Amino acid sequence: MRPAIQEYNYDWLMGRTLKAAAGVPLGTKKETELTYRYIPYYKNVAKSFIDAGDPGLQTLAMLAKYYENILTAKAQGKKICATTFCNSPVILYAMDIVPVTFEILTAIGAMVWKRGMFDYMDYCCEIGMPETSCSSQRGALGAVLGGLSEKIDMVICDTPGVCDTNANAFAFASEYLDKPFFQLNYPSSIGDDRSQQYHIDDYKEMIKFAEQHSGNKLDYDRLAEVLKEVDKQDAMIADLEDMLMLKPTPVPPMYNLALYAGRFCFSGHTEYTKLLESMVKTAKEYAAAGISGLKNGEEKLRVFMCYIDHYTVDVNFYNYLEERGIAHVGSILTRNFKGDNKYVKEMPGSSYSIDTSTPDAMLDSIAQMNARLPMVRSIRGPYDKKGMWLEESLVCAKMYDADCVIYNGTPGCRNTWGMVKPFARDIEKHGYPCHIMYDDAFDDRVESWEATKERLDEFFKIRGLL
Amino acid sequence: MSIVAGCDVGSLTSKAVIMKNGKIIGSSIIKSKPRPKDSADAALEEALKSAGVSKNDIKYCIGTGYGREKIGFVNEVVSEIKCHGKGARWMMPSAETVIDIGGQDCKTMKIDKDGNAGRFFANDKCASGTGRFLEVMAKVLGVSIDELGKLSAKAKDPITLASTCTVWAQADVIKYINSGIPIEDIGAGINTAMAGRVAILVNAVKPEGDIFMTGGVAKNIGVLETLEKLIGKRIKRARKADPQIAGALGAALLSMEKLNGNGRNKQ
Amino acid sequence: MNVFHDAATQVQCESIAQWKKDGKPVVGYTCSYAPAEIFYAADILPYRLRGIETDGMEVGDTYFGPFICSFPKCILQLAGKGKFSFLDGAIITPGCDGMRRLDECWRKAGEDIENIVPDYFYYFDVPHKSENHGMAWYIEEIKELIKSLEAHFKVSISKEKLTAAIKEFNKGRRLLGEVENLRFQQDIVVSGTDVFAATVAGTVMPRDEYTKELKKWVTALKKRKTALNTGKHRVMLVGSISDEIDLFELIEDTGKAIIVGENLCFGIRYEGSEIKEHGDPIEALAKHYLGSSVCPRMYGKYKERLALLKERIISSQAEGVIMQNIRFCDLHGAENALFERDLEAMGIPCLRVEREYGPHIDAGRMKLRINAFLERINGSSKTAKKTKSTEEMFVSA
Amino acid sequence: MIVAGCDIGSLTAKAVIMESGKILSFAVMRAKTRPAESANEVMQMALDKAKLTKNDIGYIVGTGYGREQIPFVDQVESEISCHAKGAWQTMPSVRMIIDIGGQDAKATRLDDNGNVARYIYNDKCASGTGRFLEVMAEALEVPLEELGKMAAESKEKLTISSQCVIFAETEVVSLVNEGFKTPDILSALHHSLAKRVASLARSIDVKTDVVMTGGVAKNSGVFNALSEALGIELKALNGFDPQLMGALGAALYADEKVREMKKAG
Ligand SMILES: Nc1ncnc2c1ncn2[C@@H]1O[C@H](COP(=O)(O)OP(=O)(O)O)[C@@H](O)[C@H]1O
Ligand SMILES: Nc1ncnc2c1ncn2[C@@H]1O[C@H](COP(=O)(O)OP(=O)(O)O)[C@@H](O)[C@H]1O
Ligand code: SF4
Ligand code: SF4
Ligand code: SF4
Repeated sequence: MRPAIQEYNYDWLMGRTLKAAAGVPLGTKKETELTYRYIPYYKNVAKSFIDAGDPGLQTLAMLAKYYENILTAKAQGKKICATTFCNSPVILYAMDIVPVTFEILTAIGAMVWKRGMFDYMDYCCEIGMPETSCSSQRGALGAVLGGLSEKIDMVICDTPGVCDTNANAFAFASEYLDKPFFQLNYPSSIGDDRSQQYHIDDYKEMIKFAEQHSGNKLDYDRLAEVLKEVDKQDAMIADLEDMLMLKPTPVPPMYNLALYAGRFCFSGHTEYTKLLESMVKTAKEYAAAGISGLKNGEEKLRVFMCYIDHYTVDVNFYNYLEERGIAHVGSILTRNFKGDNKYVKEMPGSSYSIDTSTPDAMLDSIAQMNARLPMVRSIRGPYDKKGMWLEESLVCAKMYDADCVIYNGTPGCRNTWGMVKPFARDIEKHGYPCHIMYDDAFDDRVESWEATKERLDEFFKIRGLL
Repeated sequence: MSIVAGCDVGSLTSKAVIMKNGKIIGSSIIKSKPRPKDSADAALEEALKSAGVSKNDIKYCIGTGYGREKIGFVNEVVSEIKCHGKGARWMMPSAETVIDIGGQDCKTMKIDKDGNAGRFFANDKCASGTGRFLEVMAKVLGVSIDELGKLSAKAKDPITLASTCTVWAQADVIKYINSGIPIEDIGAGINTAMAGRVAILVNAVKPEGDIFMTGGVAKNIGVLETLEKLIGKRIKRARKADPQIAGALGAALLSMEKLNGNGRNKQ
Repeated sequence: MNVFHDAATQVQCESIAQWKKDGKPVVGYTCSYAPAEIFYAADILPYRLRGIETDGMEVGDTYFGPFICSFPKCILQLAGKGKFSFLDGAIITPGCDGMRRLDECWRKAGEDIENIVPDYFYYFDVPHKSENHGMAWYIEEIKELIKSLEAHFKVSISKEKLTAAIKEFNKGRRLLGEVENLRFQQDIVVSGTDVFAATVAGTVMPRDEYTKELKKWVTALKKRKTALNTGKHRVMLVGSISDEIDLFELIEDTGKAIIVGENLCFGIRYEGSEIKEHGDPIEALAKHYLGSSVCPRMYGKYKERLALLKERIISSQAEGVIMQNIRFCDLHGAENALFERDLEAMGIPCLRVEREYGPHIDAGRMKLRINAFLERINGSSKTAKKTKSTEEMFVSA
Repeated sequence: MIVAGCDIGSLTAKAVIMESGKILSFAVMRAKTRPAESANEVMQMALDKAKLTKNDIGYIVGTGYGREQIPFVDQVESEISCHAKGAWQTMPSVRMIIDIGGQDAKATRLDDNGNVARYIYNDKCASGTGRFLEVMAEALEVPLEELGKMAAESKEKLTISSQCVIFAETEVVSLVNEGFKTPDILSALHHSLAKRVASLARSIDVKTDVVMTGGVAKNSGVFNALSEALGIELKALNGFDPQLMGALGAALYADEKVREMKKAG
């Protein structure tokens, strides 16, 4: 890592930048200009959020708060737990543990830093992680391994059985930093009694682990509170997802990002509830007026992202969608599998419900919920089996009336690159043009944004979509 | 009076060094020919000419480099890693970490006080991060390999290059040329991409003490300076000899040790 | 030895052909988590799937994406080329992500190319943890597998037959253990290549024949006097999956090294320990196959694996460890880095290399690194030998 | 009306001039570093051959790598579309086009109306390209045009294991050293390239008839090896230079546009 970079605490840097950006809209014009000067590289991203109105502002504030929590954890005597984005932070909040989610932090960093997360990603390779491993962990993890972040106290990873390279990164981190490690493991089936039971057993073990290493007991009253909040949030997510079905959809592309960023960072927190309320309100207003959520008001095309979105510097991808008049009708990451969601009904056995009546019911609920977080749910088994990737993508594409399906991932994603070709072929067979992006969602050294954009344009043109 | 030689047949260039009483009396760098044997013969011949001695005067000769198994005239062959370590230590007696970037791979190693290689890393599999990468790029840019290195200093806003693959990076470079980006900025981006890959390898051996660079790419000032920035340490500049001949020099030094009997015995 | 070399270097060796001629079924499987004893108990030949003999990747690349380890791709390539037509069944386990995608890719290839998917095609789910519910899951999976085999091949797999199978396999394990002991001696009478060939052969040959041949071989070995390791360094080979005799040869052909141990899938690590012969055979199998935590897919067990490796290094007096990983194998790549960190700290020279699998390996580049590494050991052992033996190094570390 | 298509590739620049569906002239040249320069020059060559001046041309469509930099075009189209259009026009039975140019390889599938149904580029690790062959031709000191003919004389089967262009070159050099014959090495190279491209085509479903376009289609060694790898007899393009396909398609786009404009008045 460049020595210049080693001089700064990464969490602190990011925390400051995000905080400054969150403060921008509160200031006068002059103050705003000044703040922008203070965060030159984050300016464009911040602007894009600010342009998105109140929900954008709330997202900025939420991200700032997330860092604030990390930065003040130790002072408040709280333990920090490194975890994956597809492990719901709800349980950690209920135990007063502060989560640090590498993937989310890498995505934020990739959008905010001028040089992207290159230095941190490369640092992981310098100390021995293969350069072929998924970049989504390698980013923020680099700062942690390099000792440039708040010290983590334990590692909980919930991708064994879902994604090797992810689980491997967490296992490596725990070994390298000599911190306790717990894995939530998923068998490749979902929905049957046997796997349900496995999830619960495993989840209970995890709670034991977290109790042991945080010194805190799980407070069931608190858990009930948080879960009730989640229940509320899920209902609003379902509302937003329903509105994605409208034509034109009143949901701006950026909301998708805010939606899952919030879910992975602040599930069960009131900050997220407020953000959702704000998004639902605006979207409903648009819907009532029958207008598109796109800035220029004209929806020319609807794309469904069958995997992840494209991050990297300056939220280029979202701005691109806006410029081209392309509506983002969701990605796998936004999916919420609570039982009352419309599209879930098309996929029996895939849903969960929230029951806060007894401690056991709560544990059941949360274990089932966790087993249905985006990547965990759809990528874990053979892609063409019931309830898995293909079925889910097709149901979504149909329900949201997508014109095409786009795959974006990272070269590190053994998991999806293993069979994305047959997957794309199957999607095409169902009548959806499918584009495979060859870039890295978090690292634009793999393919420059210009090249990515050109390939996207070409796809839309050749396939007669735009 | 003992004259020894070292011959390094690389993928792109072949080098020979003739030494007498611990001094370099002749050396050569030629472009490699399809057959390593021919390359070796030609390199040696030129070195002999510059030293003004004949082949019969050579008492011992060690071969190294990619084509080492095919050299006709050597007494023994040794790996490049060992030779570069030796050669580097001679050129820069304080060197403890050596970076060798040649035409088809990039190696970093720690050396002890005798120039013996300890831990080392070599990039495998992929040509990006090798001298060849730079050559391909120089060709696309239409500049010479010497000029490419100098572009970094002139750049104002270096591009970021998709650094994963030589072939794909080439496509990106063409795109940048097409869109009218100044050649300096592209060149600097190329050097930076290269340095970035090398930096990972360098940091992987945890560089200590003085760092020295050998191989042809050591002459690329752009890569060298960017690399210094990335690893945050100065890389010593060669004064005693051309860093590209370090491998051949190391081979010659080992020949000398062999002849003087103070080298370790071969198994 | 020839019978082992034949078995280890051909996709379908003579003994398999003979087995087929007798009208008996062969079932292929991936990874070290499929209990081969079950098949033996049903008189089915368990065949560990391999990727040798590929001479292209056009089928593999059609279905797998570009960022995948070449081992599963080579298996698919062979399947696509009809080289596995002798299989009556195949079992895919989620060893790693590349391997588990072999399930989908193979089936999809079967939609395009006729007769390449065996009639019996089974996905065998293996958890990533061996504690309580993990073990319970795995035991149930074994039971399911048994039921499914019984139904498809119209056989019955009783506990007695399973116990008999365990006993038969244990014979081989014991014999291989004896071979290991020979490699721990100061003078080594058997090359690493030969031992590895014998080990790989065990994953594809009919077991009775294998035990018989192994016994003959071990008896002969014990009579050997000539040390093969004079003037050579003792090295170990660890890391990504390997069934490549060539790779062993490449290292030993330098004339400067003898391989005294490995820690590879296909290798001795799975054969090393015996399985309990009494009690419930399914539980015994499960404990052995899932419980020994031998590869990095079992997350969080690094320390156990390191301990195992150290023990091997000490008993085989290895002077250096060659750690390889196939490109895109993150599991072994990352673990090798940790091994290297911990072993180098104790003064054990390590070489970490990334490579392609088998037929796609670049021998020249590999050789270069190995030669340089051996030169390094040569340098360090000169100084190290005077001070400490391997064992002392560990004790002091 | 006279129209033209101009295809500025990564290695070569091509131009085709047409009048009411008939080719008047064409030109191919090595591309310069600056695409604009190549475009001007190759266009001039084609104009000279047809004894025309730029003012005679009513509409020009550009394509290829440098398409955005061609100063004089009225419209640009992607290479995929142009190769598809050209091939469809030349041979209506075509359902799949495999275009191997200097920089990349692409497979395109057409539906029964000649529209692009799917396409795919070569994977991230780029070895199935014309550039690969050029590097090899240079290393072996064989002119490009001779590659196919020479490979046909191959007697012994060799394999090239390196997938990387750069490393394959070294491998080739060592094969030469080991005394292997040039035709055998070439044949191995062609097969290695063909196999990579075949997997590309297969992953989007191969449909017959399959044609090959782009400069590498002129290399009979690759042409045959690809037929073999796909297990399908590739169709030859009735004597039409496959390297010109992109420019032809572009010219056809121009022709179509002009007719549309006429209709619209
Ligand atoms: N004068 C120079 N300035 C900058 N770079 C150079 C110069 N000469 C050679 N190089 C670089 O050195 C590389 C060749 O290095 P070399 O050590 O000779 O390789 P090898 O030993 O593999 O043949 C070339 O690929 C080129 O990138
Ligand atoms: N006469 C020929 N015989 C064989 N191959 C050729 C011939 N001419 C060109 N090629 C091949 O075609 C490639 C150039 O293809 P082309 O379609 O012109 O590329 P691009 O459109 O990218 O510039 C060269 O790299 C070379 O391999
Ligand atoms: S993107 Fe793929 S590789 Fe990365 S964490 Fe997700 S599933 Fe794993
Ligand atoms: S990525 Fe490019 S440079 Fe690297 S091996 Fe592949 S073709 Fe070669
Ligand atoms: S070597 Fe690694 S990636 Fe390849 S099959 Fe084995 S575990 Fe999987």
